Amino acid sequence: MAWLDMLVTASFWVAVLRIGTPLIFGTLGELICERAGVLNLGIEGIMVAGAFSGWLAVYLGAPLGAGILVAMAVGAALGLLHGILTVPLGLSQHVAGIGITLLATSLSYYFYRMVFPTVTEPPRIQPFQPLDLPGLFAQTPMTYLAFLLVALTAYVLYRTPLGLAVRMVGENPAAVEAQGIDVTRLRIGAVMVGSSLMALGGAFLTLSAFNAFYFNMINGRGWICIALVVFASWRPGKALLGAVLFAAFDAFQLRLQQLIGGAVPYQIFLMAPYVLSILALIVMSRRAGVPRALMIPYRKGER
Amino acid sequence: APGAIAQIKPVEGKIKVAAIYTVPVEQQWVSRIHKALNAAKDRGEVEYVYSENVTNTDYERVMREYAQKGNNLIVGEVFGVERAARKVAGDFPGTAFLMGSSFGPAGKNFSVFDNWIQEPSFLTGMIAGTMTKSNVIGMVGGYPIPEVNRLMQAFMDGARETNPNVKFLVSFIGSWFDPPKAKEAAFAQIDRGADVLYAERFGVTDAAKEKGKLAIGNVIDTQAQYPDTIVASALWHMEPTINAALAKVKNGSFTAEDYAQYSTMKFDGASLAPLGTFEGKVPAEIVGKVKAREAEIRDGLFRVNVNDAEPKPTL
Amino acid sequence: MRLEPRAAVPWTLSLAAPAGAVVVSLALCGFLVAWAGAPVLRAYAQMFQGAAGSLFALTETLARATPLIFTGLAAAIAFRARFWNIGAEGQLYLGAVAATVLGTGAIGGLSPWLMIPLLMIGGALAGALLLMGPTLLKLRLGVDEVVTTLLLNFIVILFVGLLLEGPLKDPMGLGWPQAEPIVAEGELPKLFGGMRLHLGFVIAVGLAVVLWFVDRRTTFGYAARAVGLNPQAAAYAGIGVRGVMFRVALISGGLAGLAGVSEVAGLKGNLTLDLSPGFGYSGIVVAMLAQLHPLGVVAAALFVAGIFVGADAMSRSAGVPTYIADVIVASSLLCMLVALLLTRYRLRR
Amino acid sequence: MNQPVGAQAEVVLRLRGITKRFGSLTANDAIDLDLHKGEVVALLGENGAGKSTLMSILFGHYVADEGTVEAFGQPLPPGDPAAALARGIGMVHQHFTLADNLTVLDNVMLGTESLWSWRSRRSAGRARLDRLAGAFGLAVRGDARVGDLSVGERQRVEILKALYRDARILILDEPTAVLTPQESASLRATLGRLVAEGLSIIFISHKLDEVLEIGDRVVVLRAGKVAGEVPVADADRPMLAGMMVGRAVEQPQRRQLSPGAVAVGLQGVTVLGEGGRRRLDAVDLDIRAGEIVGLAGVSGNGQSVLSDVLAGLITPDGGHYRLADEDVSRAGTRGLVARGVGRIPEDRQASGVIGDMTIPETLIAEDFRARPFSRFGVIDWRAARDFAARIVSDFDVRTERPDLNARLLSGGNMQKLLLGRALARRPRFVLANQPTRGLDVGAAAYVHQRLLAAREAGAAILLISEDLDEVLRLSDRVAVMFRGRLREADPALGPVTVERLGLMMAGQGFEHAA
Ligand SMILES: Nc1ncnc2c1ncn2[C@@H]1O[C@H](COP(=O)(O)OP(=O)(O)OP(=O)(O)O)[C@@H](O)[C@H]1O
Ligand SMILES: Nc1ncnc2c1ncn2[C@@H]1O[C@H](COP(=O)(O)OP(=O)(O)OP(=O)(O)O)[C@@H](O)[C@H]1O
Ligand SMILES: [Mg+2]
Ligand SMILES: [Mg+2]
Repeated sequence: MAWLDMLVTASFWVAVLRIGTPLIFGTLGELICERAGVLNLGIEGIMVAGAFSGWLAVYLGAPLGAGILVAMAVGAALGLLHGILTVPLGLSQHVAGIGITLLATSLSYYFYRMVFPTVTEPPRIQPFQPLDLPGLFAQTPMTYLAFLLVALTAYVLYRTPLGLAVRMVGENPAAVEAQGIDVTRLRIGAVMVGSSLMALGGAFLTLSAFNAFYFNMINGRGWICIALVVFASWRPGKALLGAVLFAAFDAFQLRLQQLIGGAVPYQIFLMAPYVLSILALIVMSRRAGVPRALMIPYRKGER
Repeated sequence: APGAIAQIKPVEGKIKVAAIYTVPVEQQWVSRIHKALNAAKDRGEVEYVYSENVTNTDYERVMREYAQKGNNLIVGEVFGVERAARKVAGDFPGTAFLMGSSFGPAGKNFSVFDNWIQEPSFLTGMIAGTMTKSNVIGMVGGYPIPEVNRLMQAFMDGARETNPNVKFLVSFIGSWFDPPKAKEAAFAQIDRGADVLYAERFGVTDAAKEKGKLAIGNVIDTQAQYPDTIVASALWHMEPTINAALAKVKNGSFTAEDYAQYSTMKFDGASLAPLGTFEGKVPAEIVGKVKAREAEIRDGLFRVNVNDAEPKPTL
Repeated sequence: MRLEPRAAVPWTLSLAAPAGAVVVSLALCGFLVAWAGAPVLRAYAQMFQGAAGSLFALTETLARATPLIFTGLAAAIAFRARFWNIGAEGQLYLGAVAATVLGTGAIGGLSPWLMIPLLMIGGALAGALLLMGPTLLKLRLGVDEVVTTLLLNFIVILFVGLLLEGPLKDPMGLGWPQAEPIVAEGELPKLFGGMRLHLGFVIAVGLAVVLWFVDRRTTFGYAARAVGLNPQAAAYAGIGVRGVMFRVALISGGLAGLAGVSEVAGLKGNLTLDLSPGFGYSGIVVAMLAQLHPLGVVAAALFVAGIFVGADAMSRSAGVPTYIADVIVASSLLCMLVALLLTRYRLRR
Repeated sequence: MNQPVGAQAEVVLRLRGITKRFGSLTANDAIDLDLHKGEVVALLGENGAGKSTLMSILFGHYVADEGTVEAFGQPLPPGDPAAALARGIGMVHQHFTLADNLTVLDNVMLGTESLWSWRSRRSAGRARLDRLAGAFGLAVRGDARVGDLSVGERQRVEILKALYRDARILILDEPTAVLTPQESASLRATLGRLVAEGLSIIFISHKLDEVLEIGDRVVVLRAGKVAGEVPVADADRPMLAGMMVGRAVEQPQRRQLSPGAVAVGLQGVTVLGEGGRRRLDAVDLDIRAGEIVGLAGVSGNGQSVLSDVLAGLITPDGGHYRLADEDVSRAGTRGLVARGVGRIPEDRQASGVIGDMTIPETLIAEDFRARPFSRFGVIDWRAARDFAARIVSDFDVRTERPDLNARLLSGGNMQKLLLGRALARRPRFVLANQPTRGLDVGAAAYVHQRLLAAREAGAAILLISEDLDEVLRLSDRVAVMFRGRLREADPALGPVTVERLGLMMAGQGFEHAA
């Protein structure tokens, strides 16, 4: 079977990891926010802003590493905004998130047009290059970073006092306050960190997967990450699995199109990752993992 | 409507031109219109304003707003709003409309154009056919719309002419704006043996470059950025179309017409990009053949077949 | 600094706060406008002109608000019962597909009095049917509906693309992925000659009033609210939580489907892949801005549409990049959220 | 304990002039309070008197509008729980502040290590937890998920949280409201040990016997003010009740009645749980008209399941549930309500009121589909408001406005609301599950009075309660549940006493059952 052969080639799995990298960043970021009890629908826009700002910094002469830091800082700033709106002010996390997505996206485009009023094709930078390693390891440094961050996040969440506090504040903020930890700061901090990871996911697309910033280039990846967090039952390890699985579906459909392309409309292939994700969700999800206090605002001194 | 013009009259001084694009001006297709209008503006012939990324839901309103403001010529692309656009033109008889459209001209003031660059696409196909060693050519597109299909089909015809054994891979990524995804699709085709890629979308050339394969450009020439990758490109030039329309607006003779011919090689609306860095790398024999075909096309002796059907993979 | 609930909301404040939100937002965006070199105050005057300065502008605002009212109601009704339907976008498209299937000549010879209701019912059913999947998955297997409805949006858009390149493709469309136009009898009549505003707006507002009545005055509305506010207590009191959820989902999906019918039969005339620039998602914003109140949805939709249409026109008049419109909408939205909060709470210390 | 602590003992906590306003309401009005080393101060007051508010200010959850708090001679910064914890103040909140999905150890260790430390010293933490648990008789497994624990065990975790941090001052806000008598007794023993270690304790409770047993001094709050202060040695129940309520509280008396026909009958009712476990095991029970049957049992032995069956939430897997002669096993909640069953749920916040609905809205939840509340699916809000006004006045619900959101009512008033909802229809059968949990003496007496009145009006009543005094005082007959089975305490075998019930609850008399 040709398609089985395909699944065992190294280049397929290289592609899977590459396609999965932005999803890993985004899913991890969203997971951290949600673990702290804050749904962040700003993810799509934060990824745009990360893609744009990181790329712009490099375009203006900063080294690639600095581009990453700029993207993270922009992500953290947007996270701060989302955090202020949803944590101390306790505004609807849905609207604030969608508002942030709209704001971050349109601001990125506006800035882009102000900085490049007359270009007729997207300016380019020199992006990260894949390392010259054999097999699966021919990836850019950012993919390694993504995997590192999964391990780091898992470690922090499950092995450190800070992680315990984050998990607890997503379960019962009153319990956190009763133990002398400031709920507002903790949640805002988690949202900022999570948002900066989302921005990294966006920056991967402009600094690593591609070399230019393009309108609409996030193309729904942020929303996928939201779904992946649920799929992962809010666990970092499973988030990695989910992102890789989704990427594998995607890489697979791109190759399947070549294999049996003519007979089947291409939309069927493009649907595959979404359909399979829903099926996977049905098979493995119970709502068990959902943080109890997710989407429930906590205002100190109110009941 | 205060600023609106009652009927088409000769324009004194600068022509006021407004353009409405449904995508950002970086998009290859729209960038050619934008470039031609900017050139006219730089020559001092026109005042040029534009709105980009206008959704089709808003398109009609934007047309009306520009018409009401007294613009002489409105340029754009109405593939998603054909009927509404013609109605707007009917409501503003004094404004000239020049719109990218699949359909014909309408009324007294609604002219159309389209990127009929299948001719150079055919020629790039001829080159691609000889440059492939694996006899597999990959093509990555956004959506299989006629504007895309037509060029891909011509390209395939051209390739088959120089290499009857060539096979094609085709993918559509379901988006106009996802270079990383286009790149992945191209990688997938390279994995399947493609060594020449038809770069309908941004991102494909990057995959070719990264893997040391070749690419064929479309609409714009990006060889400067990819000197070792882009062999040839089929270019579209909007200047002949725009200039013809501007001249008619200027002297008041603008009517409903089809400007398609101005996008052909004969009118310099389309061209094969110079081989540039690949000068000498493409076999001289084939260069000769391409030159000959090009001359035949210009002289009207050879007609590239127009086929709007969705291209299918042949491997 | 702390927030403290207000005992009563002075009416001056409930007027001043939204106005203040718009002013603050415009002031913030003023920096961006000035950066582009446009005179800020003139630009904002043009913005007002563009949103409501003429019959044309006003009808455009109302026309753009129409689908937002439908999707806003769809979200509001579902969210009230704590059913997180994020799939209005997909339901909108499927509603439009139903209208296209029924309204492009398959059924002929009906008067508009029959044809229009037929399309509406068909579209509503299609939207409702689409939401059944996630609803049943949630009720039977406990599968999170946020994810299923969200992912279905992507699937539906691809499915529509498939239809538009296949069975629904307009043979006269020169190969473009678009459907045949809705027959004349199925078109929603325009409300003013030469303007795009159509009957869909009246229907949307009418439905908002009906839903408001349902919500406040009917046993079903009561049950749905009870289920949303405390499912456990509702169940204890004898309200069938699943049944209520199921019916709420039907209505929500139906409303989103109607948005598709309204756009296709009222505004665009035929189904294309870009029928909706995210109306399904904006509907969520509209609903939450309205605090899930059906009449509030109308106001919120008008607000969002007015800001967008006005700012969009301003970008052209003032020569500011087009993207300013979305920036102003987003910042107004966030400011408005904060302002509404400050009508309910006061800041202390 | 109960030894008056000399005035010479060090003052560890000094509250001066604490005033706290919520909008127009003054919850605490210039309150002064001292706590000495090794002293147990019992804080008493009606529901809503301001006890929890005062403690929340002391601990830093709320910021007082006026007044100061001093701990160990140093002023305490307002609104800063971390500072209070650092000074050795531990608080056990009225509503548990635990995360159900995490383990006991997680809940206890949270916040005890620097947030920036790179690893959590869990084995040291576990050892310390085990040591404390052993020393104070608070047995609980560190790795257990809190959600799997019984209420009593959670209470222990809350206390361990404070002890783990070396609390010198312990505040317990109604720690025994949800405990069984046995659990309460063991808690009191633990507190004794703590005081012996030199801790000072503020103890809030509505159970006056408890207060008299463990308090050294009683401080009574009324409407936000200190209404009085007495050494326990000088206090007795009626006196404390009078100080709290401002008038004498009369305990309603049960009159002798001759019961009528069997109104409710359970025959062999069985409910299966996961893995075929019998959550209810062939329960037989008859209740006659005009009779109150009390049901006691350690929580987790099936009272809740039985209550769910009787309320129509669960259809039994076997056996019959009859009202008069009709089998209503499958009637469902709505069917039971229609047949005249009045139900008072165990957890009034979760299954009783719909907190964000107004009082009239919450009150019609059971019969909004019927006249007079609706016709043809349209609700008549005037009828609902009239009904609510009647309930509010008949059942003495204290509320600022009749259209307040139910959430804003105090627990006692919420309970009266639910009582009104259940009794207004003059039900044949009343299912009252923990009807006075957390209520002050006045409110509890009122609930008792209404239940007795329903009995006299001929209703059959099942009273499920963990308060054995209540059970004995109100019931004509008493039954006990143990591991899903139900046994009546046979009066022929001698008087039914708390001790006898306690033994039955521990399983005595259930051995040879099928
Ligand atoms: N967060 C709050 N917002 C508004 N009002 C509050 C708040 N907390 C308490 N109150 C008010 O403070 C008063 C006192 O409440 P508190 O909880 O202190 O009573 P309590 O004495 O603890 O009652 P109980 O015995 O029932 O626990 C209440 O009447 C209530 O109106
Ligand atoms: N958010 C709030 N705003 C205003 N008043 C409140 C609020 N929450 C509670 N209250 C008031 O607090 C008082 C007591 O509330 P509380 O919840 O302490 O009652 P409770 O009797 O202690 O409940 P329980 O018996 O379940 O412990 C009531 O008078 C109520 O009106
Ligand atoms: Mg209290
Ligand atoms: Mg209480």
